[in-house]
Amino acid sequence: MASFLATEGGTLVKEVSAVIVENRSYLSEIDGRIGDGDHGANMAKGFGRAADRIPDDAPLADALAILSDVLMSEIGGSMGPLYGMMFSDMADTVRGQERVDAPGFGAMLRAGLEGVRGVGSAEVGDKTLMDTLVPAVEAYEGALGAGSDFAAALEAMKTAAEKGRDSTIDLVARIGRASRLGERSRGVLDAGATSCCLILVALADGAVRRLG
Amino acid sequence: MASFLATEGGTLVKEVSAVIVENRSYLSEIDGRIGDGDHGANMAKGFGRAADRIPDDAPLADALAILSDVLMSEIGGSMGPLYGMMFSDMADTVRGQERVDAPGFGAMLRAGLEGVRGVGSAEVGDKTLMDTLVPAVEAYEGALGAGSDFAAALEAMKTAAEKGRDSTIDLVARIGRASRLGERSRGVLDAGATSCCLILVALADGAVRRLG
Amino acid sequence: MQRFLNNPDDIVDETVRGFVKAHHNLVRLDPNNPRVVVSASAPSQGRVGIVTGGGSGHEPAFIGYTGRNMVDAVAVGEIFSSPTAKSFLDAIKAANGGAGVAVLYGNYAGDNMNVKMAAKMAAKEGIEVLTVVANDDVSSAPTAEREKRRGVAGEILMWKIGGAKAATGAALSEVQAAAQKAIDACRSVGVGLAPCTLPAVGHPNFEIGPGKMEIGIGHHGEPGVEVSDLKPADQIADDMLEIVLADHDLSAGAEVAVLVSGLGATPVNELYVLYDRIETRLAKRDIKVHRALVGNYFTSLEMMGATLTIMALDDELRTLLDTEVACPGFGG
Amino acid sequence: MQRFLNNPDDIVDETVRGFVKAHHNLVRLDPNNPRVVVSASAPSQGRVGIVTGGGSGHEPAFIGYTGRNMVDAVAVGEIFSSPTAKSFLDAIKAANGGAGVAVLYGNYAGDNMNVKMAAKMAAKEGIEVLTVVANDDVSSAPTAEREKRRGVAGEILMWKIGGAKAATGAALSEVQAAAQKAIDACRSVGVGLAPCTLPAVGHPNFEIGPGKMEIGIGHHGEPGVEVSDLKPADQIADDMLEIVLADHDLSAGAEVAVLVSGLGATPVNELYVLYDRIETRLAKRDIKVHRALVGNYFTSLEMMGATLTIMALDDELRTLLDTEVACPGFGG
Ligand SMILES: Nc1ncnc2c1ncn2[C@@H]1O[C@H](COP(=O)(O)OP(=O)(O)O)[C@@H](O)[C@H]1O
Ligand SMILES: Nc1ncnc2c1ncn2[C@@H]1O[C@H](COP(=O)(O)OP(=O)(O)O)[C@@H](O)[C@H]1O
Ligand SMILES: [Mg+2]
Ligand SMILES: [Mg+2]
Ligand SMILES: [Mg+2]
Ligand SMILES: [Mg+2]
Repeated sequence: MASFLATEGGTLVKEVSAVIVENRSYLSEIDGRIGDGDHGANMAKGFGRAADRIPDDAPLADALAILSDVLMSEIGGSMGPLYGMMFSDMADTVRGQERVDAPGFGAMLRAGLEGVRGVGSAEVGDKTLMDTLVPAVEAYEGALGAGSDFAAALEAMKTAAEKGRDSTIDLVARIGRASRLGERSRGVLDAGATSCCLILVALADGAVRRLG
Repeated sequence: MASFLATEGGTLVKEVSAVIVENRSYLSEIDGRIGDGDHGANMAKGFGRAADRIPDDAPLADALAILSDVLMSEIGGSMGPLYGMMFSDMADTVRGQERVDAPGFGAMLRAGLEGVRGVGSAEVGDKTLMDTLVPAVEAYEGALGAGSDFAAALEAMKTAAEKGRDSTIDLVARIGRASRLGERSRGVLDAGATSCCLILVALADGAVRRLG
Repeated sequence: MQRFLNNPDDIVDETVRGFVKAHHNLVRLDPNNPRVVVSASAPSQGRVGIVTGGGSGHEPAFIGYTGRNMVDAVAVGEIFSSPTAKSFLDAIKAANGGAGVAVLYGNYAGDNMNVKMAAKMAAKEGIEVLTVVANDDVSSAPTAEREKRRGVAGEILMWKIGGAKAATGAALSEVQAAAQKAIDACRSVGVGLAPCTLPAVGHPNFEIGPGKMEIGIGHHGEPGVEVSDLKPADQIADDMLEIVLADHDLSAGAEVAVLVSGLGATPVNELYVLYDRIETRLAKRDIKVHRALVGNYFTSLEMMGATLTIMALDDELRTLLDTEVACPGFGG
Repeated sequence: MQRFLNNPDDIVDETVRGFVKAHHNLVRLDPNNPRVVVSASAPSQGRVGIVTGGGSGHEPAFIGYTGRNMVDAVAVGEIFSSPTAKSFLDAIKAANGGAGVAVLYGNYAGDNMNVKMAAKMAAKEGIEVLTVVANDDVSSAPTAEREKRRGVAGEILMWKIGGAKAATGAALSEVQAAAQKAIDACRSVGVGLAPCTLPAVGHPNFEIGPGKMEIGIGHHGEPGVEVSDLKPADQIADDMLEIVLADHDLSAGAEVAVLVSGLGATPVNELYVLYDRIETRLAKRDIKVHRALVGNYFTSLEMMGATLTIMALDDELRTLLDTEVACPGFGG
């Protein structure tokens, strides 16, 4: 069964970070339309700082824990608790494993999802990052259950994440800053749903490249 | 000898006021280049307010005194004292006269000039309204002394006023707000010299139209 | 972007450092956390500690309200972002004089989550924490959903009351009750005339067209209830007053505190123009202004615009409002 | 023009009216002149009166410094224009407690003329008047022509010292001497990043290109000594400090007061960024900051930029600076 080495986690998380840093302006711009415009700057600051501190050969659990720690204890905002809990709960599930296989990756995703839910209590349809995360995790689990291999399940997750992200365009925000806008929040992407999609896609692409 | 009725003073001063009010934006714009941009607004406010209060049949002395009073006691700035004294000293020379003739008009101009000088102590070349006022008054007196009639002397005054105003373009300010600019004050008209020219030209044109 | 900036990533640290230097007679930095500003008078043994915190870019809020009889410790976030849970926790610890800590903060997703986490951690360390969440911004949700509303400039009055109540030696639950009463007595509305630019972003984070204004705007530029043509100042003042009074239960003879805060770039004299009209209109309704605050009290970087907060007073609130304070935001 | 305005011609009257309403505990309007703001504590029988005045648009200056142990009466001019001689005279009368009046004002053509006329009229009415003309703006003339320099934010410190000296019961000549000493001890410089728009004009009254800054700018946008590329905040702070210190005679061990004032639209946190650097550099030269004021103390409508004032202190100035005051500009 395909899997990747946990010690590839350092470079994998750094790839995710690089994608966030590259999309700094884009994320702030999206947040600016119905939020306060800080999403890109904060995400890039946190992910960039974490990348500087993660050793290349760090096990995935450590890399995720460092990222979580920077977000929670240095960035704050909404993303500190939300992504902070997501990555720390993800880290817990892969800690001590030498290789990450398809079920292991699935458990990690599920734990991340439950972590976010525990802090933010948002659900699909609220126009938050949950609109990306929930269908993505469900698609991954569904594909795996239907017999897909690791790579195919990751592909299914990516597709669902992108669809989930795009679904936020038509939604009216029911949670967070934009929820006070009512109808005016319709018609634009949600910033967190967008960054969450970037994270999941980068994770999937990085994992696929490392499969062996 | 040509002269005009002192009771034409009300409409005459109102014509002057109208010219200032019309040039409100222009005067502020000039002042904005090397000053603080308030010249047009303040002049228009003062002259406009005075015009509202001057009866059409007010004798010239009263009309000038009202204008002076508004400038001094309601407008302030630099123009309150400078034009305030100018118009009040002008008013004093024509008070009680039934008609204003060429020498009378000359005495009025001279008094106005000395009034400004007494308050502001500026001289020709300092890049102030004195660069308009001094040559204009001297040209009027010179023309009259050389045998010109009232209308011709007024024409000479106008020409000298315009030349004086334009002379300020090449000057470096030595007095007032712009004097701190040194060389940077060269190349632009002086706001006070410009408003003074508008006043003198309007006075001359109005007087000529009333000659009889 | 015409601004005084070094590396935008450093601006919050530099701000806090400069602030603490300038006001060292009133405040100090938490030695363990450069994102926590502590009153020189904190902690007061046996007294309830007052904590707040929020994103930066609103100066003098939040840090400026640290001081004697006001806030004991402030957690500082990135520009427009909630402080970390760790900073809230450190602020709680710094403010704790053994009688518990009241965290009085604004209703934003990040702050809610971070305060909740900090309160849990504080409980583990044996510090009793109660919270009050400011939700004075009328335009951010209908009356029926008041708990969804944002906290805006009314927070200042909530801190003032909470700090004054703590100064009386009241118990934690009493301080919480007074602060809750204070914010329940507040209604606010914001009007935006021009957007602000986050240093790290470099261009305005939303738009208000020339000749337009945004009614009900949030402190971070969150769009409001309506975009309309820019009206004369008196008309805007009337509209703002109408919005807050419609949501308020004030009868003739009521006494209020009024806070007119600039959002950063509006000339101070224009705030007085608004206030002139507001007081006149209140007087017409026989509502008496006991205390007025007019100035840049709670800003949004260099946004153009203003907020109006009306706080209904009873005897307790009046007395607490009048308690003497010393903090940089009220002029030190 | 995104501003809170009714008829631009009325803005000064509305401002003063709103100001007096908001701060009725500290100030009142002269019953004879709606352009004269008088301290609630003035006149003090047997005490020297302190008067100032100037154009509007600099709020909280000038009116905001009316109060106890500060300025007794302020003459209010149109936006950026000197008050009338009549208003200065009425302010002098309102401040007169029988021991003479010190008029402490800034070096502008209009103010010079109007104060001179007012002083003459006051003398006729038997009121002794002495004047001090602030000229703290280093960039507005070379050292050799100091008497030509503009007065800027240093005026606030001059009023503070003059007011405190008068509060000691000192004679008029002593008050004048202390105020003169105060302004002689001040050096200021302004940096402009974006222009301001006079309400009655409707468009910016000068230009600063994007990415540029104007060093040595005046409080009304009067161009300064140099236009340069916009530099990082620390570099600007260094340059400003260099300009004022080069004109100052400060040796190691000196004590100073520092005033960093925003010009209206610069976010308050950026003023602290500047201050952080300034205090650090002063410390390097072993110059100690006894008191720091950071905020929008003397503005120019919604200009972007800041001024730096450094005042050298001796024992007398330090003591007078520390005298307690109550005025809206210092937080009421
Ligand atoms: N309770 C929540 N659960 C999940 N995601 C949330 C929640 N609240 C907000 N978000 C997400 O946070 C994003 C905004 O993040 P960010 O801009 O960093 O924080 P803030 O709104 O505090 O400025 C939103 O786009 C949304 O996706
Ligand atoms: N001492 C003086 N004597 C004569 N004119 C003067 C003097 N000082 C200034 N001025 C004139 O005043 C004009 C500026 O007027 P204004 O803009 O109304 O006042 P301010 O400079 O106070 O804003 C200048 O353009 C100049 O012509
Ligand atoms: Mg955001
Ligand atoms: Mg001018
Ligand atoms: Mg935010
Ligand atoms: Mg002027």
